[in-house]
Amino acid sequence: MIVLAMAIFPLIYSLSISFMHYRLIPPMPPRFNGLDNYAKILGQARFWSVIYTTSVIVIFSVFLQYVIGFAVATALNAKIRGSSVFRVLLLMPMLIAPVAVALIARMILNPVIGPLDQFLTMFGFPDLPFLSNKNWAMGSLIAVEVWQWTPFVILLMLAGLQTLPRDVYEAATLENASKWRQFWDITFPMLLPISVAIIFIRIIESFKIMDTVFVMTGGGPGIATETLTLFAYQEGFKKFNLGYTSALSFLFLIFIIVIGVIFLAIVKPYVEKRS
Amino acid sequence: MKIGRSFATLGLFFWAFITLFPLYWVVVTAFKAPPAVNGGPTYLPWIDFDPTLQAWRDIASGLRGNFVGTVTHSTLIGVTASVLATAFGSMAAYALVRFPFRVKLGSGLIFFAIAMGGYLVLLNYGGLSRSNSMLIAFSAALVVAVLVNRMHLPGPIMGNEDIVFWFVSQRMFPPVVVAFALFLMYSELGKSGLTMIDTFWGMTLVYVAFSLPIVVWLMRDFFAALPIEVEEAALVENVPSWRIFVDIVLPMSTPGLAATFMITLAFVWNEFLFALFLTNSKWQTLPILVAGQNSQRGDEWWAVSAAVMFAIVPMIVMAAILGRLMRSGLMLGAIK
Amino acid sequence: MTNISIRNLSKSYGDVVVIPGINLEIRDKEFVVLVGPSGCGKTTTLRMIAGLEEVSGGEIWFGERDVTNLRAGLRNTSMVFQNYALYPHMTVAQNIGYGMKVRKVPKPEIDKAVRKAAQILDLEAYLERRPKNLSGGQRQRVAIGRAIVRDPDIFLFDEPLSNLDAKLRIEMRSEIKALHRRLQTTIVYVTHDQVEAMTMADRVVVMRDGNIEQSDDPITLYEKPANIFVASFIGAPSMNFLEGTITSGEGGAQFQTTDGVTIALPANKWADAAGRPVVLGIRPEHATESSPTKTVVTMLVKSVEPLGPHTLINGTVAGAKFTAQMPAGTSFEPGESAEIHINLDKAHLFDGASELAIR
Amino acid sequence: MRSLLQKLALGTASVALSAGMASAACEPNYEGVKLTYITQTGPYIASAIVTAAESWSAQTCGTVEVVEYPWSELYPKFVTSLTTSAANFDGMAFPPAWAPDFTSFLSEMPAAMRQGPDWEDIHPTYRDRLMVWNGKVLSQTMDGDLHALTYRIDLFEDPKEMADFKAKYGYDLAPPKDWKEYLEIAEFFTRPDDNLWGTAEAYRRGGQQFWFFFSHAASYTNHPDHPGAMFFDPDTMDAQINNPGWVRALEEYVESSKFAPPGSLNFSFGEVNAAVSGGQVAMSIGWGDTGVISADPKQSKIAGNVGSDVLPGSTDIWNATTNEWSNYDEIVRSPFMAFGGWQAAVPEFSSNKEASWHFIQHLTSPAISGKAAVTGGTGVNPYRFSHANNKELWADLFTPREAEEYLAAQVNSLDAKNVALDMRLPAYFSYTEILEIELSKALAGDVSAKEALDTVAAEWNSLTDELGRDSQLAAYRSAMGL
Repeated sequence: MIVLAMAIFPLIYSLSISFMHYRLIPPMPPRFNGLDNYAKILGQARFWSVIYTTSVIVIFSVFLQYVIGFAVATALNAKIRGSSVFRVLLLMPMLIAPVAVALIARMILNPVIGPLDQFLTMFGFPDLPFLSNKNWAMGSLIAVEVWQWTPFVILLMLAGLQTLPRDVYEAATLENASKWRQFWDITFPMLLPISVAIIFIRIIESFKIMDTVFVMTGGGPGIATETLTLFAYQEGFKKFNLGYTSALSFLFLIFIIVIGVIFLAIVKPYVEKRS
Repeated sequence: MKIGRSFATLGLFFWAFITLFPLYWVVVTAFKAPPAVNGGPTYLPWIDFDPTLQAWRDIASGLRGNFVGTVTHSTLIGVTASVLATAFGSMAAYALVRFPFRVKLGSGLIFFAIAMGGYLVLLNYGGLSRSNSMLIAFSAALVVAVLVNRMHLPGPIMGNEDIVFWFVSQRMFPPVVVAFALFLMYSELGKSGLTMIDTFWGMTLVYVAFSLPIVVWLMRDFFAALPIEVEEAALVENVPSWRIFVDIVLPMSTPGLAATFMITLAFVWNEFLFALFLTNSKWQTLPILVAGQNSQRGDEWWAVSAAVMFAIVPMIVMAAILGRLMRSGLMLGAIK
Repeated sequence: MTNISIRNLSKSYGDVVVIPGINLEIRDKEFVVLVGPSGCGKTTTLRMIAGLEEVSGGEIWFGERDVTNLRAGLRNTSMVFQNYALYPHMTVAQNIGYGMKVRKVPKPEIDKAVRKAAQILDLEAYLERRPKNLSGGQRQRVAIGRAIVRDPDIFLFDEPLSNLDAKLRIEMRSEIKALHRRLQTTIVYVTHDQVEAMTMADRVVVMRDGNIEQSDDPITLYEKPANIFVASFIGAPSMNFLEGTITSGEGGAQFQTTDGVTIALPANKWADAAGRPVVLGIRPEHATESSPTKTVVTMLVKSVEPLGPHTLINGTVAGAKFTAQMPAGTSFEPGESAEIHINLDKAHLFDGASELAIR
Repeated sequence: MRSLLQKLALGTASVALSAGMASAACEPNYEGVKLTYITQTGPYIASAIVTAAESWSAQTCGTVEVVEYPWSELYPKFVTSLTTSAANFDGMAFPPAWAPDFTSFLSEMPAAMRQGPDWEDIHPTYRDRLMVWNGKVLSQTMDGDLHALTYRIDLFEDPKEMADFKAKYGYDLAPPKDWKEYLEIAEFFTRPDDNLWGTAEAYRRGGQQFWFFFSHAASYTNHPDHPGAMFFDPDTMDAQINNPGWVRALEEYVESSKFAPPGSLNFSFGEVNAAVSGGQVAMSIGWGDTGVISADPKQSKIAGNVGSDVLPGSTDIWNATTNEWSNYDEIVRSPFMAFGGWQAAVPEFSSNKEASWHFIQHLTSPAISGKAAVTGGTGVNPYRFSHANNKELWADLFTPREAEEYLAAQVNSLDAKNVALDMRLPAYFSYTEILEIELSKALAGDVSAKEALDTVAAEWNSLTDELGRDSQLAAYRSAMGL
C-alpha cells in the first residue's frame, strides 16, 4: 500500500503540474495553461535533438552490449579454464555507480593525462578529440555505456545458456553441424525470448542515461550529446521550471512506451515462431 | 574445436582487459601523488611513479567528507532495503507466477481517475494539505477500484502479464521528476508530523518501492523455472502457503535470490538522485560523497579514485560471496 | 475406511474440455491404476482427486466426506510425483519428516516415523544425504517414504516409475505392490505403461480423451476388452485387427476382409453380427503355428524378432498390419509368405462403427 | 596548530578575537547549540568551515556539523530546501550568483557585525557590493574570487624566448596587457611537438566556461561611464550580449581555444589547473587557485616559476548607450570578479540565527580566514586587506617573487577602478544555460560569434519577459549596485 502510494504519487503529481505554468525560481504561483507546455516542447528543436541523441546512444549501445555480452557469455559457457574467476571479474563494471564510471572514463579519455591517448599516439593517432568533438563524444558515451552494461547482458545470457539442453548440441554435432551453424540454428533461436527481455530492459534503462553524459561531456559540445533526462534535469533542477519538466517527462514516458511497443511488435513474430 | 576454444579464450582475455584496465587505473591513480597524475599517464607503481597514501590520508582525516558515516549509512540502508525489496518482491513475484490475477482495465482507470481527480480537488478546493488529500484520494480510489473490479465491466481484462508490464513500466518514468515529487511528498509528510526526509526508514522505503519492479521482474522468471511438483508435494502434505514459500520455494531459488539481491543492492548502493533530495546530514549516502569529489575547482583524480574505490570494493566483495551462491547446483536433485 | 466416489467429474480449461464427465467408484484399500495414452486425462483426474486441480463440475467424495472443494492439504492424501519433487535443500530425513514437522509433531515421534519409513524402503544409510547425491531409484524411494509417513487415507501415484530404467522399474513395481499389501491403503496410481498397470492393479481404469473406456480387473480387461481401443492398448505386442464383414455362406458364417481374404468362422459364432462392418481382433499369441480352430491365414513377412522364448514375425495379412508369435527357432525371411494359424476361440470381434466388442 | 593560530592572530589586526580564543571556554556560551551548515563537498570551502568549526567549538562550546553536497547538486539542494522549508539547517555557503534566488529566505546580518576594524578590513568590492542586496547585508563573503593571469616565469624570462618573440612580433615578451598580445603570446608558445601550448581556459559546457568568456568580454563591454551596463541595459533590461564588444570578445575567446592543449574544448577549470601545474601551457587565466596549486611542489611541475598578473585590458570599450566604441589612450583594465567567491548566510527559518551569525563572524575573522587563505585546499582566496598585506603568511606557499606577483594581481584587480562585477539575477541558471549552449556551438565552429550571441540575446529577452521584466530589472540593478 505504501509502496503503491510512493509509486503512484509522483505520477499523479507530475501529471497534474504538467498542465501548469509552474516555476520555483523565481517563485511564481502555479497557473493552469492546458497543453501549452506540451506544445512548446514539441515545437522546440532542442527537444527533437535530444530525442535523436538519446535514441542514437540507446540503439548503438544496446546493440553492442547485446552482441558483445552474448559472445562473452558464450565463451564463458565453453568451460574455459578459469572461467569462474572471469565470471566475477567481468561483472564488476555494472556494480559501479554510473557517476563513478563516468569519472573513470573521463580520466582514461583525458587527452593529456589519460593512458588511452598515449596508447593511440604510439599507433600514430595523437590527440583524438574523445569528448570535445561531436561524433567522438557520442562514440565515447556509447563505449562507456557498453563497458558498464555489457556485464548485465553477460550475467543474464549466461544464466540463459546454462538452461539449454546439452543433448540438442550433441545431436547437432553428430549431424556434423559446425559450431557456427550450431550457434545460429540452436543457441540463438533458443535464447531469443530471454534476449528480447534483456534488450527490452536495457532499452528502458538506457533511455534514462544521465550521470554518464553529465559528468563526461555535460551535454556538450553545444547540445550535441544532451540526452532526454539530462535535458529534463537541467529544466527541473537548474531552472526549476517544474510544469515544463513534468510535461517533458510525460512525453519521455510516451516515447519510451512507443519505442518499447514497437520493439516488442517487431520481435514478437520471431519469438512466437519458436514457442 | 581446439582452435575455437583458444579463440574464445583470446577473446575473453581481450574483453577482460578492457573491463579491468579502467579499474586497474583507478587503483593505481588512488596511490599517485598529484604530479604523477597531472604530468601525463604513468602506469606502474615504484617504476614510473612513487606510490603515496596521501589520498587515503586525506580521506581518513575527514578532509574529503565523512566517509565513515556515509559508508555506514549506505550499508545500513542498502542492506535493509535490498532485503525488504527482495522479500516483498519475491512474494509478489511468486503470487504473480502461481496465482492468476484478473484486473479489469476499467477498474484500473477508475482507480487512477479517482486518485488523481480526488487529489486535485481536495488539494485545490478542499483546502487540505498535499499529504492529506493524497491519502484520502488514494484510499478512496483503492476501495472503489476493488469494488468495481468485482462488477462486470466492459473493456479488456488484464492478466498477470499485464500486471508485470505495469510494474516494470514504473521504471520507465524519468527519475528526475519522481525524485522531486517524492521530495515534495516527504516534506509534506514532515509537516504533518511524520518525519521522512533524512530518516533511515524514509530512505529505505523509497528504495524498496523503486527496487520492487526489478525484483518482481527477475524473480518471476526464476520462480517460473522452479518445478511446480515440489510445491504440490508440500501442498498435498497440508503445508500452509507461507511455509511452502519460506521453507521450500525460497531455498530452492537461492541462486536467483542471490542474483536479485545483488542487483538490488547495487542499485541502492549506487543510487544518487533520491539520496540527494531525501537526505541531509543524518543519512547522507556514499554516492553523494563520491560524486562530490568531482568538484567545481577541478578533478583531483587521486582523490576521486580513492573515493571510487571506497564505493566499489564492498560491492566486489559482495559479488564474490554471492557469486558462490549463484553457482550452486542445488536444483539438480529436485527433479529427475 | 476410505472409498473414493467420483461423480460426473469434469474439467475444462477455458473452452478446452479435457474431461467431459466421468464416474468412478474406488473401494477402500483398492489399488486402482489409471492408464491411457498421454493426454487422456488420467493425470488431471488424479490431480483433481489430490486437490491440486480445481474441479470444473461434478463431485469427489472420500467415504462420507465431500472433498470436491476442499484444499489439497486437508484431504489427507499422499502423492508421489513423476519427477519425485523432493525438496532439494533438505536431507533425506528432513524430506521425509518435513510434513510432520509442519504439523508440529514432536521431534522424537518424527524421528521414529522417519526411521521406520527408511527401514521399510531400505534408505537407512542415506538419511543424511541430499537428493542430488542419490540415484534415481533412491530418490523415488524417498518420495515414497515421504508419502508413507503421512499415514494418508489415500495414496496417489503420478507415473512414479517413468523416469527409472527398466530393471529398476520392475523392482520398484513389486516394492510398491508389497507396500500396498502391507499398508492396506487405497491407492490411485497413474501410468501410461499398460504392463505396469496390469501387473500392479487390483483394477485398471483405461482412459481415452477424458473418458473411461473400461474399468475392470487386469484379467477381465485382457480377456474381455470392451472396445477396440482397450483391446489395442492392453497387451504387448498389440492386438492385430482385420477389418471386414461377416457373411453367412455354405458351411456357416465366414469373415471376409475388405480385400477379399476369407476366414471361416466356427459354427454359430458371431452369426448375428452378419451384414455389418466389423473388426476382427487377434492377439499375437493366438496367431501361431497351430490352433485348435485350424484357421489359417497367409501372412507376408516383413521382419522377424527372435525374442528367446518365442519369435515374433511382423508383416501383413490381407493388407493389414499383423504380428504373429511363433515358437522359438522358427525362421522366416522377410518377403516370404507364412501360414499362420489363428485361434478363433480367443479372437475378439468388434463393431466396425461403434468399435464396441461383440460378444 | 594552536600556537600557530595564536601567532597568526597576533600578526593580524584582530585583537578581540584572539583574546576571546585565549581566554576561558564558552564565551559566548553556546553550549548545546548545534549548527548545521550546508556546502559543497570538500576539501574546498568545506574544509575551511570544518577547521573554523573546531576553533569555534573550543571557544563557545557549540558544535557545527558540515553537510556536504556535490557542487553540481548544491543549487537544487538549496532551492528545494529553502522553498519548502523542509531542511533544518542554520547556515549555508554558496556563490553570490545564486543569491538572487535565495534572498527572500535569508536573514540580515546583525548590525554589530557591520562595524569595527574587522568589517573595514573586508575589501569594499565585496563588502559594499557583493554582500549587499536591496540595501541589506544578507551574506558574508568567506572567499574572494576573481580572474587573473598566471604565467610561467621560466618561459617568459628565458633570454632566447624573449629574443625570438621580439624578432617575430616586434615588442618585448611580457605578461600580456591586452587581449591581442595575449593571443599572440599564446600563438608563440604553441608547440605541440614539445608538449607545450600557449594558454588554457575552460571551454566545457557546464565547466565554468562562461566566466572565462566574461573575463574576455569585461575588457570591451564594462564601460567606465556606464556602470552596470555590461550584461543588460540597466534601464530597459534589454540584453546587451550581442553588441560588438561582446562579439569581439567571443571571437577572441574562440581564437584562444586554438592555442590550448588538445581536447581543451572539454576543459573545466580543473583541467586548466592540471595543464598549468603539469607544465603544459605557458600561461592561463582563471581564479587564484591556479597560482596556489601551481606553486605547490607537491602538486606541480612548475613550482617556483609561477608569475601572476591582472587580466589583460583594452583601449576600446563599447559604449552601449551611444552604440559606438569609446577609445582610450591607455589600456583600461577591467578585471572580472568571476564567480565572486563563496559567501556564507543564515536562512530566516534557522532557529539558531544568533549563534550561526556568530560562527560566520568567527569563520571570516582575519585570523581564521587569513590562515585559511594560505592553506592549500581550503579554496579560500584573499578578500580582506589583511590577507594581502601580510606577505609573511604567504611565504610557506610561494617564493617571495611569486607571492608578490600573486598578491599584487589579486589586490590590483580588486582595486581596479573599472572592476567588472559578475552577473547576478534571479533564475540565473536559465540565463547561463542558454549562454553555455551557444558558446559551445561557437567554440565547435558550428555558428559564428555573432550568430551565437544574437541567439543568446533573443532568448535572454524572451526569458526576461517570461519571468517578469520589471522584477528582473529591479533585481539586476540591485545586483549591479545601481
